[in-house]
Amino acid sequence: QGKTITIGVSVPAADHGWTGGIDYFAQQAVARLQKTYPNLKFVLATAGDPGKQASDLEDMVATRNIDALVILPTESDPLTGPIKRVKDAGKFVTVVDRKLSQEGIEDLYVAGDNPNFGRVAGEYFKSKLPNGGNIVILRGMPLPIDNERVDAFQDAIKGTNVKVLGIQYANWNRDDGFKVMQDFLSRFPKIDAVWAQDDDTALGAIEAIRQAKRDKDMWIVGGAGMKQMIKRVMDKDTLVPADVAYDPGMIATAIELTALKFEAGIPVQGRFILRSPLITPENAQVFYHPDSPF
Amino acid sequence: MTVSTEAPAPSASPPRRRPGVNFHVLGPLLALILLVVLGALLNDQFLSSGNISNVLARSSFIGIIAVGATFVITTGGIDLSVGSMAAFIAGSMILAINYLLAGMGAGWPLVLVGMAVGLGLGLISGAVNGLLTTRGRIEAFIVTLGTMGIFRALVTWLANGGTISLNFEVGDIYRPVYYGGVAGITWPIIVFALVAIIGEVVMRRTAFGRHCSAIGSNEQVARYSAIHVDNVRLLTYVLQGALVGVATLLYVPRLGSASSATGVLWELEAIAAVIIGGTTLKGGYGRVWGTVIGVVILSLIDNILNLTDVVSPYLNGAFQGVIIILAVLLQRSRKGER
Amino acid sequence: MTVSTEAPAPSASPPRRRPGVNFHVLGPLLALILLVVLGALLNDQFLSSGNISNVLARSSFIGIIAVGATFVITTGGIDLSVGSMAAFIAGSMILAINYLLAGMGAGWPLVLVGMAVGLGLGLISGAVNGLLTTRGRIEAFIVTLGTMGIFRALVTWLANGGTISLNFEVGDIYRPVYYGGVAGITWPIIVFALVAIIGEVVMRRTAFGRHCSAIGSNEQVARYSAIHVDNVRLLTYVLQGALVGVATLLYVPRLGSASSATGVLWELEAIAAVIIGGTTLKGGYGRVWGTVIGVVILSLIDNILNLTDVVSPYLNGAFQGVIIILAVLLQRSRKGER
Amino acid sequence: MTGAPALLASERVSRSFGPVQVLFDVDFDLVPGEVHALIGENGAGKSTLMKILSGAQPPSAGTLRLDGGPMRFSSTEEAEDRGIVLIHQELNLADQLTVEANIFLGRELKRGPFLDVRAMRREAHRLLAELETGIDPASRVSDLSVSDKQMVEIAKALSRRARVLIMDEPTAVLTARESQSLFRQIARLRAQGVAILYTSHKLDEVKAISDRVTVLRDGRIVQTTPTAAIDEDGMARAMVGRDLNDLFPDKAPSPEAEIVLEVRGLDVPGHVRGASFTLRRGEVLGLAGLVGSGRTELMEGLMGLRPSTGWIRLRGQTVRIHSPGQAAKLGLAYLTEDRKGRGLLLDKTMRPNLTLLGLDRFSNIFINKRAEERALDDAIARFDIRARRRDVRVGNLSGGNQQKLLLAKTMLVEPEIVIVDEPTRGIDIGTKQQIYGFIEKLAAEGKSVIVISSEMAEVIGLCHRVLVMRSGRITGELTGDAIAEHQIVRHAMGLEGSEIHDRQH
Ligand SMILES: Nc1ncnc2c1ncn2[C@@H]1O[C@H](COP(=O)(O)OP(=O)(O)OP(=O)(O)O)[C@@H](O)[C@H]1O
Ligand SMILES: Nc1ncnc2c1ncn2[C@@H]1O[C@H](COP(=O)(O)OP(=O)(O)OP(=O)(O)O)[C@@H](O)[C@H]1O
Ligand SMILES: [Mg+2]
Ligand SMILES: [Mg+2]
Repeated sequence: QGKTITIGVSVPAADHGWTGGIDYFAQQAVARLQKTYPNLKFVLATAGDPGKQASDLEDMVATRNIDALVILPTESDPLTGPIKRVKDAGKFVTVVDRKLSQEGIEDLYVAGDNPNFGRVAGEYFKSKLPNGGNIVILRGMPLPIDNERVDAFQDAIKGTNVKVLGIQYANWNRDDGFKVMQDFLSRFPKIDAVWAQDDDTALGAIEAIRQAKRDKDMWIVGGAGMKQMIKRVMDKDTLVPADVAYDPGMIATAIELTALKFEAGIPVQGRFILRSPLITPENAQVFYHPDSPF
Repeated sequence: MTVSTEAPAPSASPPRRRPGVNFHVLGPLLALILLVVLGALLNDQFLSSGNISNVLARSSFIGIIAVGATFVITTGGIDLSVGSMAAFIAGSMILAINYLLAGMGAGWPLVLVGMAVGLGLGLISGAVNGLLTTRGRIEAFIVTLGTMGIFRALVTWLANGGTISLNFEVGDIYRPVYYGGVAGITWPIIVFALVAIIGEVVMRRTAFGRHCSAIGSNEQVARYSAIHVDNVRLLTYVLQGALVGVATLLYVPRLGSASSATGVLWELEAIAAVIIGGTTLKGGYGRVWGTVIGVVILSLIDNILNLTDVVSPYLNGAFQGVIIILAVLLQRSRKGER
Repeated sequence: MTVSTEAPAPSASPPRRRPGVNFHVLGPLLALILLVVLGALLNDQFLSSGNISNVLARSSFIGIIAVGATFVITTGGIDLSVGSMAAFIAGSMILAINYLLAGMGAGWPLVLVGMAVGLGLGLISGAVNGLLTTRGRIEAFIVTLGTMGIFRALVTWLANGGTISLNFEVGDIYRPVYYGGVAGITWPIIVFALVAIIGEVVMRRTAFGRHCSAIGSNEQVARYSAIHVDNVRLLTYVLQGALVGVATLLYVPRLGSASSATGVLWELEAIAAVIIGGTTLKGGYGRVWGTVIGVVILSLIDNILNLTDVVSPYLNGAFQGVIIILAVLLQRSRKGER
Repeated sequence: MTGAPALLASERVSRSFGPVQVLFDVDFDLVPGEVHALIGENGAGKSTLMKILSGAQPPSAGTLRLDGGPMRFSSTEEAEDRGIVLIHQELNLADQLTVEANIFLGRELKRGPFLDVRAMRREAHRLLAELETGIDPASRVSDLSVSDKQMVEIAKALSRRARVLIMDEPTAVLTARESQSLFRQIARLRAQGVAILYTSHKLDEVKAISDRVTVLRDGRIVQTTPTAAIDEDGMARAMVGRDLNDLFPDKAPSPEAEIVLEVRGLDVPGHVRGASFTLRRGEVLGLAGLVGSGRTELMEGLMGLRPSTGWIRLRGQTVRIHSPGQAAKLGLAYLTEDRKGRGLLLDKTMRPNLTLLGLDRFSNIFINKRAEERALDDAIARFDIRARRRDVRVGNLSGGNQQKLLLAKTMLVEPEIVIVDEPTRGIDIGTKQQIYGFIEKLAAEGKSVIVISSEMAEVIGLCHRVLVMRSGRITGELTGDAIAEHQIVRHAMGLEGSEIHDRQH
């Protein structure tokens, strides 16, 4: 106590809705903790790509002399080495969301579960389309987490009559969701459901569906738990019957746990895995944060 | 659904310069026709009026921006900031509308005020780029690279890293601006066509257009010919800004939101469209109708890739690349022979 | 002819221009010094050898690439594909190493073979750009925009949409190439310095460098002066490719992986560095040392933003933008007075 | 001399650009140690023939013979390797490079893999000194005046050690003094057995330095004779196909009309100090001086093309001119001496070039293309612009026709005061006569003309009054019979006269 503790927080830049949420919750947590614990200092850096993030880590160690690092890697493989170097420099390391490619580097691991995210969505499609049906998938960006989600989803619907008509990258982006969905709607006269994997993408896709006046013919599941989408689930919108949570708030949890390690002397360690629950009208209230920008 | 038997009409046929086939002139058009044929062969929905309308409406933002870029590039400049500028304008416009909602109530007046804000911001942003380039004597590439970062940061900051969403009620009023139209043609297409036609006329038939290409061709000659080089330059950036504003007016009602992801890489797409259309990157020669074809070509590539699954989606980018190069190769092929 | 002493400047007198402070030359240097002073004021660790070494080492990739870009731009060309090319080379190199691992076993020979693959691919990729530009007579902007998409798609495809990771064992052997060094100076810095010095010498002291600026200045004159314009052009792209290869050799041991996100926007950063350094975008005049300063300036901006937490991280981009513009404004400020 | 075997010859060489044929079955030969002059009207095909002979362009038909053997150059380099060097009519230098770099471009001296800059500087310095110019080899070409650039080109050609040296109007932009030093070099080379092919529209030069003369008309050779057998009038007649008597029109008496322009104490920083002069309605005022004396800068300063300070009164009104646009509105027009860099858009056709300066005359909202076409018709007729295709890129016009187009462009705005800087540069003698008549007519109509010229005869034959500049100052004024060559030279060299600061009588 009394001694100044510096915690470095490194997160991806806000280049789409979910990372925007991450940045927001990280800043909230930092502000809150700084107020509560005057001896806590934070260094918050956002990075657009793994190279920049590795540089940020170097700067935190070389010039800011951090005591602990909370990091959500933009990508796991390239950052495993740089994070290990931070660890080797004797810092406490908390890794968020993305599993490093080498075991045992981090002290604390707080994560969502991407395969689980895909599986939950897949199971939902399976149950909602017991007799099979035609679906299209708007996937994210060509990144490992996207692969994990899509693979798990396809595993979950394997063996059913749910047929994937088309799959295209929509980059977790609204405009791309709109465009790809428009084209899918032109191409396939009968679509029963859409897995958009991300709420931003889903919002774009919904506009395309509305424009084609086919909003009565299909439903769509996004992902991550954006407030607008949860509101729709809550309101029993038939177009959006459910959502799959992937809470960007996990970054706040990670930062708080890390801070507690120093402030309360609690030996925080281990793995905190946040499952990706299915959000349905029944439980939507729990996930609804109207003040969050996400 | 009616299927038109002909290719989506390019906004203007090439001016007949001189007799004989001129590949430099016809190149982009030919590339477009080939793409249309390819699309029609691959998918029978491709020529449906719905699909054509979708593609053209989607092209309209980039298209309107690219018309502005044609002037900037013809004058020998470049504007890398347009995508970020669009995001910034969209964000500010939405915030302004949401803010004024309490006072004015949802309705067309509010939407019109929002539009005015968007246009005004476009003009101002363009003027900033233009003044820094002409009065500050900084290379346009650097100025607009800088303002690109600045606009992008501003919208991220305004959005708190998230998304700025238009109030639903206003959104419903504003929506028809993207989705509605007259005689089956939606507004974005109409506005795009108007901008393109006016742009072509300005480029080809007015002193301003002539001055642009004179400056791009040889700035000294332009100066010695009593052209106010700096003013014309400035004006191209202001025009570019205004057109980004117009594009944003059409963009906002589409999804009713703006975020830091809005408009990413639009600048590259706009510049690519301009150059595919036959305008020279170093300035001195520009043609708006070519740009329009360039924009449509770029949109069609995406569209065709979405309408088929010939290839792994991983390779989409490669196909885009190949087609862009081929489109220009076609146009240049006869040039080497001269 | 006798010349009166107060004569304004008869052609016989040597050009008055040399003595006195030349802001055009010193501008980038001055901007760099200001940034260093700012950094030192903000954080006392800024000038620590550790930090300086970090900054220089991470500048090295862009730096080495930007040296190549200096030649391309001086000749009047442009290469937008360098970032994607780096990703593609990194991916292919790692796959090659992983593939050969079974046969050759982890060890320096394997790493060297990997390096050779990287360099070779760089040369080939550069040659593709160069040939399309010179033999195909397509604008460099379009060619490299196309290959940018192609390389990016190829690496995505090679990685199956994910990440290509270097085998750990080999990674451990290879790692010192980034993190190790001699006499406290790490390899990337050494290689960067070498490339920069050789680049400066080639630009300034060889016929090739001269021919580059002659072509950029006036292609027709170069042609009349019996310069093999196409060959020189081609060579600049090959050189650019080779340097992207070299940069990748240093990049791979740093992060040990490649994905579709590798090298995104490097092209813009490299071009910005070149122009901040004082090379003209339209060609004809280039200086490698300026580029080096440009690269370091860009790296320092990021570094300084990490040194403090003055502002919202959302606004980082705005600060970068402002500083880029200021750096160039400084350099140009005296130019307008002429 | 004609008995010697030909070093370089063309046999039935033709050349067409697209559908337009510009050379017809040209048989031509050059022998060692001769100076062979090629003369002809603007657009006759002189430059084209020279380019073909030097490998810069291939012939459409016919053969070249070098040392008697048939020869096909695929590039300039090949021709240069065989000792044939061309100095292009249009300046061909890389602006951003130094003088030394340009002189050795493509032929750099090396020490190992590196450039031997010191040796090149030394050699460049030597070459330039031989030409009696003091150009610094390290200065950038973009900072040089037009004539200095030409001297650099000549130095560049001399450095190539040619067996055949082809010079396309090398003296067009040179002053008499510079031309003389060039001629000394030519004499030296001829003595060494170099074959020299040379074009000029200055027939006195042709008479003075050439051994044989070939006259080209409309792409065909009309005659080749020893120079001794033909005089200047004969040459002019052969070129133009008619008799040319008085080159200059009769000078009208010096007008006593009102002063339309009065300039006092005009400074152009770095170039001109304290220039004062007046100009009357209907007057042709000459501005003479050595190259670099600041005549161009003075007028550019007046036109708002360069920063300048001073007091200007135009038709009784004190005005400040900040920009060329404003000058144009005030009825001032300036014809630049640098037609390639500042005068014409070389990659555009004639129509947009012609109307660029006066575009507001052709447009209210839209440009009236038909009116533009009509203006082009007029200009072609009035200035006798010979282009075989209307839509030819201006860069492909012959040099003299470019100059005529530039003149037409300047006159299109119907200025009250015209400043023409080296107006007849590269123009054939027939057209020169037309242009002189034209200037005279302008004056007679009550317009005022300032003629900057390095051609003494032009200044003397045309002007009512002549100002002489030296080192950035106006040092003399000559009127009436005092306008004579030796007087002008004395003032220009600073042997006579003092600065005229305030010349109020
Ligand atoms: N941009 C420039 N920068 C530096 N010096 C210049 C520049 N332009 C011209 N000069 C120099 O200024 C002097 C004036 O040249 P200029 O040719 O304009 O004079 P002039 O009297 O008009 O001669 P002339 O028209 O006969 O060539 C020359 O010494 C020239 O080298
Ligand atoms: N590349 C080209 N394309 C089309 N026409 C050309 C080209 N080059 C020259 N010409 C035309 O060929 C004709 C002869 O031109 P050339 O330059 O040989 O004339 P010239 O005798 O040198 O005239 P000048 O005395 O004016 O320099 C002109 O009508 C010119 O317009
Ligand atoms: Mg000629
Ligand atoms: Mg002059």
